Amino acid sequence: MNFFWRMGMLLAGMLTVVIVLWVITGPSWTDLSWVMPDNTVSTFGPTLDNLWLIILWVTGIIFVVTEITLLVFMVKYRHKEGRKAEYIHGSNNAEIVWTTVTFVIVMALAFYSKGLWDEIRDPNLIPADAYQIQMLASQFEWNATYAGADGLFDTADDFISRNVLHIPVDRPVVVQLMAQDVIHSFFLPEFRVKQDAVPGMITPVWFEATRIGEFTLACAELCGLGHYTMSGTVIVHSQADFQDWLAQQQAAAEDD
Amino acid sequence: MSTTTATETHAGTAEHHELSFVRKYIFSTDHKMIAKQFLFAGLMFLALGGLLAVMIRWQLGFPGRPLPVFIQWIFPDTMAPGGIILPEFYNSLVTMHATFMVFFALMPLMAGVFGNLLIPLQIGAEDMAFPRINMASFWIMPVAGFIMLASFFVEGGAAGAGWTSYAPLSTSGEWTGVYMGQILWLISLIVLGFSSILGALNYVTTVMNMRAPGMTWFRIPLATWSIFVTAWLLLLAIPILTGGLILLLADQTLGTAFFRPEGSGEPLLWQHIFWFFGHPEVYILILPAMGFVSEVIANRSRKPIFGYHSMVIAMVSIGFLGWVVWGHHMFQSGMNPLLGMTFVVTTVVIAVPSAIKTFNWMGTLWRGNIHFDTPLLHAVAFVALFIIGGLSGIFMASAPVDIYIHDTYFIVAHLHYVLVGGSLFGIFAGITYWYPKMFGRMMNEGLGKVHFTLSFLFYNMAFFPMHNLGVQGMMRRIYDPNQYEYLQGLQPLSTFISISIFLFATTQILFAFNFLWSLRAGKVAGNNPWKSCTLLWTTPSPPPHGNFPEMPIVYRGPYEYSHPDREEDYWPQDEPPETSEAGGQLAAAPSPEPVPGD
Amino acid sequence: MSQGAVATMDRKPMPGMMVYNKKLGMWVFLLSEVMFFTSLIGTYVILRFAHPDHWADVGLVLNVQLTALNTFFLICSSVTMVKAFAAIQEGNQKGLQMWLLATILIGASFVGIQVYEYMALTGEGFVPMLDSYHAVGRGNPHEGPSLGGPLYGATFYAMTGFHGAHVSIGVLCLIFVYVQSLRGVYTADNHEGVEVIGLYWHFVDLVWILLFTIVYLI
Amino acid sequence: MEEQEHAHPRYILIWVILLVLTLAELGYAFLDLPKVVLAVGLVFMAVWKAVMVAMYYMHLRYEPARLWILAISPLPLAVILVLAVMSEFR
Ligand code: HEA
Ligand code: HEA
Ligand code: CUA
Ligand SMILES: [Cu+2]
Repeated sequence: MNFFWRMGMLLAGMLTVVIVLWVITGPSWTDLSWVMPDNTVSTFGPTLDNLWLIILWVTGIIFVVTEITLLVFMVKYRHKEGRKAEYIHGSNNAEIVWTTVTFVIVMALAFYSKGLWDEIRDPNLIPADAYQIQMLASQFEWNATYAGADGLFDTADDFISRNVLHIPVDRPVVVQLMAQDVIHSFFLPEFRVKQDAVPGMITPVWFEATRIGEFTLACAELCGLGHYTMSGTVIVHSQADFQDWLAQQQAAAEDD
Repeated sequence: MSTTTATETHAGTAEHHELSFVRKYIFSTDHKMIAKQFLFAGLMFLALGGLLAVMIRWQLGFPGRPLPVFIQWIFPDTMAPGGIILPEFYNSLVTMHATFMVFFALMPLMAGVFGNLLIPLQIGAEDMAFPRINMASFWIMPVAGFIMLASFFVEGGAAGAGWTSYAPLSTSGEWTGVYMGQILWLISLIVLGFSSILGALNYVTTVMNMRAPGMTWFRIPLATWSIFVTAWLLLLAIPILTGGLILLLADQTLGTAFFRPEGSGEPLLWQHIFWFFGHPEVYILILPAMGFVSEVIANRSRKPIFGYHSMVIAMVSIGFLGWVVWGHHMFQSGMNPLLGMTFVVTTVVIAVPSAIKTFNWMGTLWRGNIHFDTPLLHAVAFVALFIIGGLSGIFMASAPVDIYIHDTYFIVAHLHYVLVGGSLFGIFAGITYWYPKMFGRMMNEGLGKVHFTLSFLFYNMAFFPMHNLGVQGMMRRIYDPNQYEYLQGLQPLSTFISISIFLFATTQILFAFNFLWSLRAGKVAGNNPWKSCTLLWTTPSPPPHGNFPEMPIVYRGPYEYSHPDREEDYWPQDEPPETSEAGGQLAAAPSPEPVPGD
Repeated sequence: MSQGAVATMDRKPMPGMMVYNKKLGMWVFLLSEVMFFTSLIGTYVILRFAHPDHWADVGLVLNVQLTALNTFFLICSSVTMVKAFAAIQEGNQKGLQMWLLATILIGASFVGIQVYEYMALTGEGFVPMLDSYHAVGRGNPHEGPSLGGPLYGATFYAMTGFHGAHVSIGVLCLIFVYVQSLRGVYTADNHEGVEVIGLYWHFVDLVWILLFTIVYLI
Repeated sequence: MEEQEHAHPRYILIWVILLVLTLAELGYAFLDLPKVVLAVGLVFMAVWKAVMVAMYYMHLRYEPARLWILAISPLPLAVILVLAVMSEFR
């Protein structure tokens, strides 16, 4: 067996290992939850994962085709005594084809991305009726400020919830991100939300929860020693529960 | 071949001026010696960066467990009491790993080694344009490296704000607990900048001004082309970083507020400056490898490179486009969201020249006569892995998808696919391919193949699953992911990755052994073991001082392999064309006269 | 084409950039300097654009008259520099020495005046530090005009300081060239050194022309 | 020789122009005009002076075209960087 066959078998073996690993780590190929955390928590989740999946398909096909071609070439054109390589300097047509095809594919991806990007990030598209929360990140905790009954910040009935973000379900929420010391990043994996909180800036980030429950709040930007501990919880309430919770906190806030 | 004999006579004459040991091996101005110096220094730093990586992987694979065996006694209590890596030490490890790898291992190994070795030899010059500046360019590097190393031993330990050193985290020890270490990090990189600039200006001048007669722009071998483009990137990107580092240093030491919000400074400005340098930097780290790979693939498949002109154009356009995409590192940084789409478009457009390169390499293999030597295996692995790394780049280039995968292990996977799978395998291809020219001996082929095969296998086992960690939402630069409940299930995968890395690292011992052993015991190489066409291989191995006995004349492109009218399957660039009886096509061989525009 | 033709082929390198190596090298180096100053000037432009309130009105804090004089000096030193080069192109070594000396003296006075300016400014509380910035302004005629903020000081010193460092290095190099010229190294056909250092010197002058305008006048 | 022909542009004349422009700048800077008008005018004059220095004192005018193309090559990058980052602070 010559060397290159052994190589090929190694490669094939490796591919099998990877595929087997992937298959046994997850229940099915259509349900993404085995690759990614559950995405049905926010309105962005499914759309974002969908785009991810589209790119996975596009790049996946390119990946399989190119790697297999490479392997086939390696096998087919391996050195044989007495054979001479063909004297070819290139082909304009081929170049034109793959340049345009690549260009078209990536441009399509870019413009397809634009829609979702605008939806999530365009400052003019943040829903006007969204519920406002201020979030001050500091080493190493998350301080969410709620406006209280008057709906205004910086008034006496504001109150703070530390490391737990309470939000209502089915209602857009805008979190105004601020940072006290260094840059942190507001990361809600299940919501597919991530936005840096930069000291000296106020960065709005909006999303809408679609499911009641408890989820993770993480810090995704290196912010010092305790970066890895800077976690919190997001609690999504039903709208009624949320109002109750607000009222309760306000009362507590007014008591002190 | 007359050239060969002529060269050998010259080798004799080179012995005339005996240089003292110091002038020959230490303060040498000979580009080939400087290349070797860069090679040894670069490999040392590579090993160091690799060791740091292994420690990172120990912590991630076995969080909170003491380092195994005697290693746990090495570290003082400020780093790893009882062998258990502290969070602050972990941050330093990550920062210094990336810093050493990027600035002290890969940059010297690519531009430093091969820029110096290849440029004069491939274009037919006797040395660099400024040999003494060249020497300075090398000697600044270990000085900077020493400063960087020293930072491990100062109070507070080495810098720990990531290799990106985002302000304001990096502006004050108050936030990280690292005071002196961060300052030394800044100083070291400022110093290192001079090394790169001096090297780059030498490469640029040499390529522009010192080509042998007939060496038109489009007869320059692709490796030299790639380093030429890289040199331009270095030349224009490094000063931007230096400026930024100086301002950051002022914020640290003088108490200015360029990037500190307390004084209305702008943290995002640092990010813009860093990435305006940083993105060209990553192409600095891959373009030379692309050059080596082009060289190796064409030679080992005994075929002209497919689409030489478009290869050159692709490299130049990667060089240009690299300047206008930096914002893709900042999609989630709070940057003006309206800039987002601009950067998405510019970023994905880079896939086009990259596609040209990839498909042209495949086109070169197509209908070739592929010899499976170690350099070729590394080169093809480069192509295979660069495709993976490049394609994962497309995910992040889509700004909305990047929202989720930014700052996760998906990024770590991407960057190691392009930097290890791409650049490092490219360097392996380069070293194994040009080793005979540098040292006059071949590396051991069998050992080389074993090293390649195991590396390739363990490499993929280690880094491919990182994509999975990333899409599961595991953040990067996390000391202990188990702090997060939703990441706890990923620990087995992390451990698997770590074990694969240990295997990968162990495999590199084979390479080190092969490298060192072959210096003395390798098969004697002869002038042209790979039967290559470029001028480099017309010289003896290793080439004497002054390289060529007389200035060579170039008659054709660098990849004239398997010409149908010739018996030999290669046609050296400097072999005079035969008389017109050899066939009409030959007589019309490109004229060696300098063409206008050169 | 016959073998004979090949054998007699001229073994001269490609014409390349059609300038000699040192000159090309210096130009290439200057390009990297352009990027270096881009990072400093860019920082200034961006910070000023973002925080206009950190800047004082023209002439209130910085001493424009003094610096105008200094600008005049630097421009003069460029003339003496080209004069030096013109002299040696004609083989006039005495002229070269005289003009070089003039350039060195003017360059050194530029640095001297800048040091004086720095001392005066820091004395008036115009410093780069965030915590101690308290510019008092000169003569301060108006009631409560803005005297700027720490970004003003910081960017000022960053840009002018690094320019000053370039001038100082230039003066040192010129002294070296001057000593060489005293030893008669340069002649009508060997004056690469003079031209190359001249390029550097004019570049530094050019940067100052831009800096003077954007730092002091805008 | 080619070079000799152009060896001496009118150095003194250029010097006078530079001085006049500097004086003009000084006068203009203290005019009571809107900030933008001032800035544009001043930058214009400064660039004019810079170009004069590059063209005559640095002899760019007499150099081969390929050298001056090289010389201006980094300028677009500088402009891109500054403009893009400025858009950050609309
Ligand atoms: C050698 C280094 C190198 C190279 C070559 C690249 C190449 C690319 N990189 Fe990468 N990148 C890094 C090193 C590199 N990168 C590093 C170190 C980081 C992290 C820095 C940090 O934060 O610490 C990073 C981070 C990074 C980010 C930021 C992610 C984040 O932090 O959120 C992005 C986003 O767009 C990105 C994109 C790309 C793209 C689009 C390419 C493209 O150039 C790739 C183009 C190639 C291909 C696409 C494959 C070949 C083409 C085909 C087979 C044709 C067909 C293809 C299609 C039709 C799509 N990279
Ligand atoms: C430039 C290139 C480069 C290279 C080559 C590597 C190589 C490796 N990297 Fe690194 N890495 C980065 C650049 C690089 N990395 C960057 C930029 C980051 C981001 C940092 C940040 O977040 O700030 C990063 C981050 C990073 C992380 C993420 C840390 C975190 O976010 O918490 C991890 C974790 O696994 C890791 C692991 C590894 C491993 C296991 C290797 C292995 O491949 C290493 C294997 C190599 C060896 C074991 C050495 C072999 C030695 C020789 C071949 C020498 C032979 C010697 C002689 C002949 C004398 N790296
Ligand atoms: Cu806060 Cu990481
Ligand atoms: Cu990038």
